Amino acid sequence: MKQTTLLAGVLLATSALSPAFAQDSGVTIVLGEEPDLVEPCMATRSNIGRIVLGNISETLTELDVRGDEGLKPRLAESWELVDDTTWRFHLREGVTFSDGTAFDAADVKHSFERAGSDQITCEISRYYEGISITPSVVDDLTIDFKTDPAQPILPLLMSLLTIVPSETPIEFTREPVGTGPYVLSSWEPGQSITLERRDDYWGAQPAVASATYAFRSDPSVRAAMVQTGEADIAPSISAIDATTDMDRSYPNSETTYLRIDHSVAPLDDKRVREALNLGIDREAFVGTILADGTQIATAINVPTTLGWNPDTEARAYDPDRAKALLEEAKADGVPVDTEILLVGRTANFPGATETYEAIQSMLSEVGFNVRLQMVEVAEHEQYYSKPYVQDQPILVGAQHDNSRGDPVFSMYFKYHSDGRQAGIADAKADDLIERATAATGDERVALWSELFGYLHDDLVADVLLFHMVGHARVGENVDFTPTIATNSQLQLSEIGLK
Amino acid sequence: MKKMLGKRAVSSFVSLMVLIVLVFFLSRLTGDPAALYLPVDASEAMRENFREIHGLNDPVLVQFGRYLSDLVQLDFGDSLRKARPAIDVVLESFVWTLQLALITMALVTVAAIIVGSIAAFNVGRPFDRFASVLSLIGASAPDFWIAIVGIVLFSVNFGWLPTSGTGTVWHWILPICVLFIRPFGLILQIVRGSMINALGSPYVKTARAKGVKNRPVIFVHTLRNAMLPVITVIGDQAAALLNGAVVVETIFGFPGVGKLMIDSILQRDFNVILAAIMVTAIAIFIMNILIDIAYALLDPRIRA
Amino acid sequence: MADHLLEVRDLSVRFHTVNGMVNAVNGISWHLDRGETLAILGESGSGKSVSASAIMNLIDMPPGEITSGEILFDGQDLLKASEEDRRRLNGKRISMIFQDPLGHLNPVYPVGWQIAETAMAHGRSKTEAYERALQLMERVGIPDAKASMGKYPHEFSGGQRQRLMIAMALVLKPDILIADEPTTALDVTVQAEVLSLLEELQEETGMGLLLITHDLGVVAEAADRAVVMEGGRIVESGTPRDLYHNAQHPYTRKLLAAAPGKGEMREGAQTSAPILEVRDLKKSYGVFDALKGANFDLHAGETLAVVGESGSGKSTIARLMLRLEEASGGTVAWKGEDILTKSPKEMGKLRRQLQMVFQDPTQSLNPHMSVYDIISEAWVIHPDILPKAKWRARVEELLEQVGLQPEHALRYPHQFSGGQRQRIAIARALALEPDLIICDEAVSALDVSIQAQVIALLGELRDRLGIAFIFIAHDLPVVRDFADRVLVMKRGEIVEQGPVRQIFEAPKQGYTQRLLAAGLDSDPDVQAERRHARLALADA
Amino acid sequence: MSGTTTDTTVATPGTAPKGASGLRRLFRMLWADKLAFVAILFLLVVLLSAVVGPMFLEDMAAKTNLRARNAPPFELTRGFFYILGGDALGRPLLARIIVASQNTMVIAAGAVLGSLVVGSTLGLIAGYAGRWTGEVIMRLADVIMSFPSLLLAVIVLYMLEPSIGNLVLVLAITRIPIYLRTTRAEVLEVRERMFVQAAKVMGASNRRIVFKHILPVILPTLLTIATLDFAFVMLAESALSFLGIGIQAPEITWGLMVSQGRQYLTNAWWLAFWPGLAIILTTMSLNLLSSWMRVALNPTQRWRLEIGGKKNG
Repeated sequence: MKQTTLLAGVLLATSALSPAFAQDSGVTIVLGEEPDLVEPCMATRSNIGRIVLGNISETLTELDVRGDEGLKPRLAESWELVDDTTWRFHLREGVTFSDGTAFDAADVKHSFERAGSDQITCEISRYYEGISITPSVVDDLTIDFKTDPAQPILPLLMSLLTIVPSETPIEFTREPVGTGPYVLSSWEPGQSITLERRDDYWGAQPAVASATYAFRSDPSVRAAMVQTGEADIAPSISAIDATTDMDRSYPNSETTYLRIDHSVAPLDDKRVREALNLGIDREAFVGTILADGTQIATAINVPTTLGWNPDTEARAYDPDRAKALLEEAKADGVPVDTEILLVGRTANFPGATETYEAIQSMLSEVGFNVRLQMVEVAEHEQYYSKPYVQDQPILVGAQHDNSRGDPVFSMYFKYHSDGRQAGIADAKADDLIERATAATGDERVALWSELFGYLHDDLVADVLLFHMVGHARVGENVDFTPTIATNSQLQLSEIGLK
Repeated sequence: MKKMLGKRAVSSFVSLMVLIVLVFFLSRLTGDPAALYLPVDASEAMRENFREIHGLNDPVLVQFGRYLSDLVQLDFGDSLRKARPAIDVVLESFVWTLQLALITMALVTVAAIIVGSIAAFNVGRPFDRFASVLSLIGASAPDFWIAIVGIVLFSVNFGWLPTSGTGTVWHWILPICVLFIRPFGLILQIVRGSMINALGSPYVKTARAKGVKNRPVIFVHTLRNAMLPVITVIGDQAAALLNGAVVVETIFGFPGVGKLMIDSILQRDFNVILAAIMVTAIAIFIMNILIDIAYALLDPRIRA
Repeated sequence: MADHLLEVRDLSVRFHTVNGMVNAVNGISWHLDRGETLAILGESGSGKSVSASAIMNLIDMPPGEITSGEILFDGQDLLKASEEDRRRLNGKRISMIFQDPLGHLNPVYPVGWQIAETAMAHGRSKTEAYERALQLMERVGIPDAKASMGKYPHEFSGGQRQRLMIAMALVLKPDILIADEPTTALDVTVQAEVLSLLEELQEETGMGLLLITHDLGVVAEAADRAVVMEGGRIVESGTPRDLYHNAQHPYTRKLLAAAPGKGEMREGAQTSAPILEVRDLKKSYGVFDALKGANFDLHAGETLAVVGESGSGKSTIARLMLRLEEASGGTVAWKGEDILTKSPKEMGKLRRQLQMVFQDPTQSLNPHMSVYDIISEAWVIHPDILPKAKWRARVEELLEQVGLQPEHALRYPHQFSGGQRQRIAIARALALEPDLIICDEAVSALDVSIQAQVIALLGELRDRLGIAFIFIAHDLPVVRDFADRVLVMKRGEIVEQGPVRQIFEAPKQGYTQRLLAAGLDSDPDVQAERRHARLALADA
Repeated sequence: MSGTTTDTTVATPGTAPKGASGLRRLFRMLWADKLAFVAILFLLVVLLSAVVGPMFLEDMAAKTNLRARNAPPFELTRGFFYILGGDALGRPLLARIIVASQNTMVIAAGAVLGSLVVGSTLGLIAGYAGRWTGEVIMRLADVIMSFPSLLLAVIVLYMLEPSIGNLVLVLAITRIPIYLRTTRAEVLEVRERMFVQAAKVMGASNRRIVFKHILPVILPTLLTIATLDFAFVMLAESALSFLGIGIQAPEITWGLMVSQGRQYLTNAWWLAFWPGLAIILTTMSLNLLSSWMRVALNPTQRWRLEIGGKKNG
């Protein structure tokens, strides 16, 4: 009940109306949703990652999102392949955790084992599924990871593993300890989380001394907070509100698409799928319902992804051709008049409902019988993941996020016949995915590229729509440029003060 | 009175039990929390593991038995998502809701009684009309709409108030104003009607025949009688607020139990849902008792 | 002329109502002097209370409007005085008490405070006000006055509440007390006590008393002068004795003629075997025994009156016999069969033989049903009585039988006056062709003239159709004219029963005697005798 | 005993028989209260558009036209139906509001009617049947009242499917206790009235007493609550849409339109304003109607309307 005393006290104390929390070099960041936990091993969740990643906890490697340096060292200074299946990481020296203990190889081993433990459900462990990885400490600053089968992108995977001290128990913690430049100083549930700068950080001292995170689910409120000076950064606001010169847009690594279940007629017919693709005027969305800068997608991954195929071309809007294809299919006895259910998720992205309404309207125009149903997240999951509802042809509108730089995180789940959200079951695709996963270097690039082309041009696997852009509102007192990674992390060290 | 309270307690307990059973079983029909908790590309093994850790693989009846046996030891279980005792999570946010509800209802009650009484004394005159129409418009507008317009106007355009959140007394003004509108309109109407009735009652005639002045006639003789029907409505409205003001809490980022409840419902965090329902139900029960006591204090005929 | 304490001159008041403007009083004039009692006599709608309301500034405007006249108090015209001046007079120099003291006392404040408030409203200190309140409560005879100060109105009996009202009115020793039907809702014995109290207080203080009443008995008992009002006008005035013996206006004469208790008493001859035998009928609510074992018989075509004061259990008998409540013990044999053990279904069939007419016809007729529906409902419930084709004719016949027009069938209850409504209720009872009609205070809510008409109607039906009646009443004169036998009840017990002549002329029980003595007679001379008898009984 | 009424209320002489002139009388009473008259006119317009609107305007309301996206109001260049502007997909707002009135009315009327019928039936039973039945029903009402309506919405809409019918179901269930409690309280009072006793004395069955004698008396109260509830349900539906668990596009309701339009409040206010205004006006009209009804349905108050439009309320 301290709020009541506070209420009384404030009447005397408050003189400044506008609480612009600007203590020296502190920033306030307003996010859409409060994290349930501030648990390093859950940092792949965007609401946790934005607070934890690179601020409280660090990883061995780090993907460069501002330049094109690729994978950069962080807690590991270098790494190499010892043999086909063993990666060796040389760790940075002189690093300490925020609890004062020194960082060494045992911490890395513990962190990896903790993340994979079946006593807690750490999200990042899913990236190691199906591969056996055994860490072994070589010396204090050297650790080996032995994998079976070979795992060419292990260093990339290490950019996801947050390192915690070896004393960390195998249960979810609310007081994270990491090697990062900041430490969690307070957490008022429902209100705010505050990080303070550490003095004994191994790297360069960031400019921001402390960061307060506030949580508002309504995007226009978030935008308003930056406008009124109550917050300095709102990493994601609605495109509709992004009208001031405080607003920056950034590709947010999300790709929207309509997943097609190829096993149900008439969607098992390639002409029908092609007609779906041709019947949507993607250009019309850009700059209207969706923000300027939205890119039309030819793959489920953004162009910066390894192996993205520049030769695949988006299918231009061609309603006549779509109609013709449908006629053709119909003539061959394909039941093109069957009602197709289009499932969209409410509030999936700003303008989601309008987007799906427009798509429905466009598809109806070319002769499809489409019924739109907007559902909440739990129901969406029922449609999106296997086992599928199969009593009628269904298009599931979904958004996929992969800013990891390698398509392996997407391809297996979305296109391999065992993938939980795969709409296709195609032997050639399966083969390409498996081979690419095991490959390295140029071969890997080539195989992914072939797969991208095959999916888009030959299989017409799905209706790819857009690579989305996000909008951030940045207050006048700070200097921050959002990047493709802003969706999943927000390193305070990248924020400058004016 | 004591006997009645005892009866009330028993019947409320029964209702609460029925409620728990219903919520427990029905909420488990609304899908697998594992699917929501874990990312879409999590493997079946991970899901299985999640269910195992949280005991979701057992038959529902076994789960219920376990829940009840924990409950008698006042263990409400842990939140699936927050890895903390559910009751802690709920109480934390309930404190906010309680304050919000109490402050709002206190303001509403005072304002509605004053304005309603004045309106009743001036039936059909401009003040009465104006108060009625204004309260009607307020009560007819969707609250999220009012909330956002309020933020745009008072925070963004005028810069008078903070947009949202908690912290200073100023942060409370907008949420309270938005919450204020609907119960105010309703209670105002009840006060007005009840006052008009009471003003026409024989004892007012007596008071006037005794030479009592207008003000005591209204505020001493009439008001106390007119409050009786009003109290019930105040109780109902306060109960609604105690259940959480989801919309207002969501928009203003107010960490109350309403927002907690909708989040837990959407995420299928069963233990939190149950704990929240129990806490609010008990609070409402206590409030009903207070209402009964207030009733008895106001009306000697009920005390017997 | 100018020397009267209070004088109303040429007062006219009108109200906006459903039927447009209604002139409630039309140019009336009267006056009242110190130490004098003036009665305003009239039936409902006569406007008898309007001048009092005007004096006390209690007329709401709108819908009321005073169109002419003046009210002179101590020579000052109240209608021209400011609101504040008039407030200062109220309670201090002119006080008023009302019928229904329960409604007129504020339910949520202690009575001591309410009495003291009169003094405090006029600037007396709190201590002084409370002292005065205590004195008055003792004076008006509230037992244990000190403790009673903190009690609430609902904790007192009806008579005590009226005493409290009187105390409240007299706190500041006003010059004038206006009493609007002060004894109407009270039992006869209590009524006599309250009137005596008023008289004593008047002697003590020398105040002028304005008594508004519909009861000729009250006038005979208490008034020095009386004015008779009809339709908003004063039709006649004079001393009670003048009015009684030399009434000039036909309306006054009609009123006097309607006063019950003047006719021949019936000499019922019981020939047949009883159709109803009530034995040891009991009802208790928890520890309270409402009826402690009643025994009586009723013969076909006979009229049995049940009299007693409120709480005597007389209505309980009716409710138990008709199974509106379940008895705690005893038997009610109707034509040899015990009603109390009948199943709901059997009871439903039996009900057509036993009907009831309730006290308040406004309440007992469903306001949402037309008269036709109300009466024909009997045949909907008991379809074997009459084929549907004959309903219309029979309804019209019944309406004529109770003195209404056939075309009234299409109207709704609220479009009738009280007496007409009671006629409808009687027609409804007759529709079932019952053998017994129980009248529970069936005429006590009606004006005297109407009362007389309804009683006459019932008597005619009894003679023509041979229906037996159980006639429950608190009003002895009505019973005297109508009943064959009388049953006197007190606190759940039958204290005396016998033929009507025996009860009225040679009552055996003290209670019966007191009851008879407390009744008011419209003849001032008879009433004077009664008063002596009453005082004698009280002394004994 | 000239009565508890004052001397001035003279018993109404038997004038104005019912029947053909009933309607005219109703109209006169309506005319006497100008506000209520306007309210009813407005409600009739809403009703009309709900019934016939979708037939004529369905296509226009669904046809996207991105060139007219967020078209500002009061411009007639795009045609009459753009007078209130266009929405985010360039669909004419006026047409959409008219078409949406059908769903809105169906949901509100369905929920109110459903809860009214079920609630008052249960209330009649609870009030007239024995103590135990009554007690059980009342506890049931308690349970419903403390069952979070959002949870109920999620359960129903998840287990069944999100459709208008199921939304009506959810809203109806949550409103049942209101009618149940009111009905029961009224029945407990009315069953003791003399005319009910009189019917009992005549041998009327329980069913007849309940439906013929008790129900008509409490119906005005229930109808008053229902009109107010109608407004409440519209707002509740709107709040559910806001929280993402109510009706979803491509269905349209006023509530959903407000909810969708709210994100454009700063740059295209009309998207949320017009449907919001429709809700406010309808709610206000219902409120006015209900206060008029309170007077018109009460025989002792009716005169206020019959003497001419000087007073109301």
